[in-house]
Amino acid sequence: MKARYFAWVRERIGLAEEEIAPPASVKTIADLIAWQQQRGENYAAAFANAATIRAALDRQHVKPGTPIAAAAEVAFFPPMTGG
Amino acid sequence: MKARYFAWVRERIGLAEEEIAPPASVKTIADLIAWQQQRGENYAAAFANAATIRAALDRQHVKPGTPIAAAAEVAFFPPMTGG
Amino acid sequence: MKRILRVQEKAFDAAAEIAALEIDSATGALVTFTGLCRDEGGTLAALEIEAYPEMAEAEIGRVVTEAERRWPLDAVLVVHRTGMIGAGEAIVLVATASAHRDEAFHAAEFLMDYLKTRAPFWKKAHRRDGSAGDWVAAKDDDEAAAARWISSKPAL
Amino acid sequence: MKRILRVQEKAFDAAAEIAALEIDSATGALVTFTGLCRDEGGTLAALEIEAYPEMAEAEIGRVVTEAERRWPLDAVLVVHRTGMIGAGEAIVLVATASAHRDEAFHAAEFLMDYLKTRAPFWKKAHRRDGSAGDWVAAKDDDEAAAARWISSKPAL
Repeated sequence: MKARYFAWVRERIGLAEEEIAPPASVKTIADLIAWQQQRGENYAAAFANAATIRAALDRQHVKPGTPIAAAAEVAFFPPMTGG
Repeated sequence: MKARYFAWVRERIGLAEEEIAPPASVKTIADLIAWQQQRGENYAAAFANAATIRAALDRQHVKPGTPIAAAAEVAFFPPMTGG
Repeated sequence: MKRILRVQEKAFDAAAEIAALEIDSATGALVTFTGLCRDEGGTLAALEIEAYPEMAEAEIGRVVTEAERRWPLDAVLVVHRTGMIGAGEAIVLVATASAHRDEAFHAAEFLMDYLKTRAPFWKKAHRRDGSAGDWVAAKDDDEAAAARWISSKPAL
Repeated sequence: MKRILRVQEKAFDAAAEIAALEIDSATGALVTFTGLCRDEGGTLAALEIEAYPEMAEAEIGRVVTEAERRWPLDAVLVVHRTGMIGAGEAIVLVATASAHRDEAFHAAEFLMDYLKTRAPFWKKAHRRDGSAGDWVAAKDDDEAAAARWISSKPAL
């Protein structure tokens, strides 16, 4: 699946997007955040505080418990500050 | 003192303004409304329902119990409907 | 605090009025309210607005002073028309500028609620069928809307 | 219900945007909100706004649909900028048109509260002294402001 990163999540990882292939044991957004945390120092820094990370699946907001299922795109970002 | 009338109070009386000289016994706005009620059919119609009459003394809103004192101008009108 | 308060017969250009407020870069939020003459399903041709002119600007000023006392405002504008106002035309324009949106929104709502119940204006309806229009009745809703500001902080 | 929803880099002309809504004479109340880039006492040069562009317009659309479900609206406009926005410039414009003022005010406040917490935009501060800017932190106030709409009617 495609992963996209925004704001300081993007800056800490050093990538705006990438293809990711998490193992089958990664079933929810929370699982995916935990998996990201162990992919290297930059990912560990970006996902250090899971409570400050928001996620979207196929461009809709989702909660940590949401199953990833067959989503084509996942996005991670800080709480929004538009408006 | 000068009396001014607006909206349907003006229409029912048939005057926009006039000089009035109420007796010394007329001390408050409520007294003045009661005095106006007996000045003729047109005044009786305009002031029939005192609860729907609003008043201003020298261009500031006042309540029925407010003393007229030395005010130069009194105004009577329905509840406002601007905005 | 910049304030522009005006009662006038002629139509106004909302964009030009707001530009005249010269909002500076301390302002983060600008709220405007435009009250328009509805045609009431095609039955209303115009509203005729009578004013107590010598009192109207003074009373608007008192309402604005009370808004400034309650919220930190950078600028306030109130323009209210009188005379014949055709369906679809603007009757009143209120603008409030503040650092933050809550203050600007609350001040604009407060101004409208208080103008409706305190500013000396009266509307007479002119129907499209030419029949004699009636004076618009004050709404209990408007009294209630104005009263809700009293519980939070002292009123005028 | 007319709706104009747009995300764009270039500055907008609020008056032209609102004219494009083509408010008709069923509308009695038009509320606009303009969010501006404050200079924070002269320390801030610009805000840089990053978006998740493919999601932003869709999410704004969902927020507007929810507003339309809650209030009878004649027209809604949301224009949100991205990229570098200098101090004093407008960031976002929201307009709501309805028969009555309460609906227009509530819908505009709701839209702003929800856009702040749900629309995928992030602000980075660029200081006037040239030092590296920080990402603007989300405010608990904004979360609380959005949450207050949940008690009254079901949320998104």
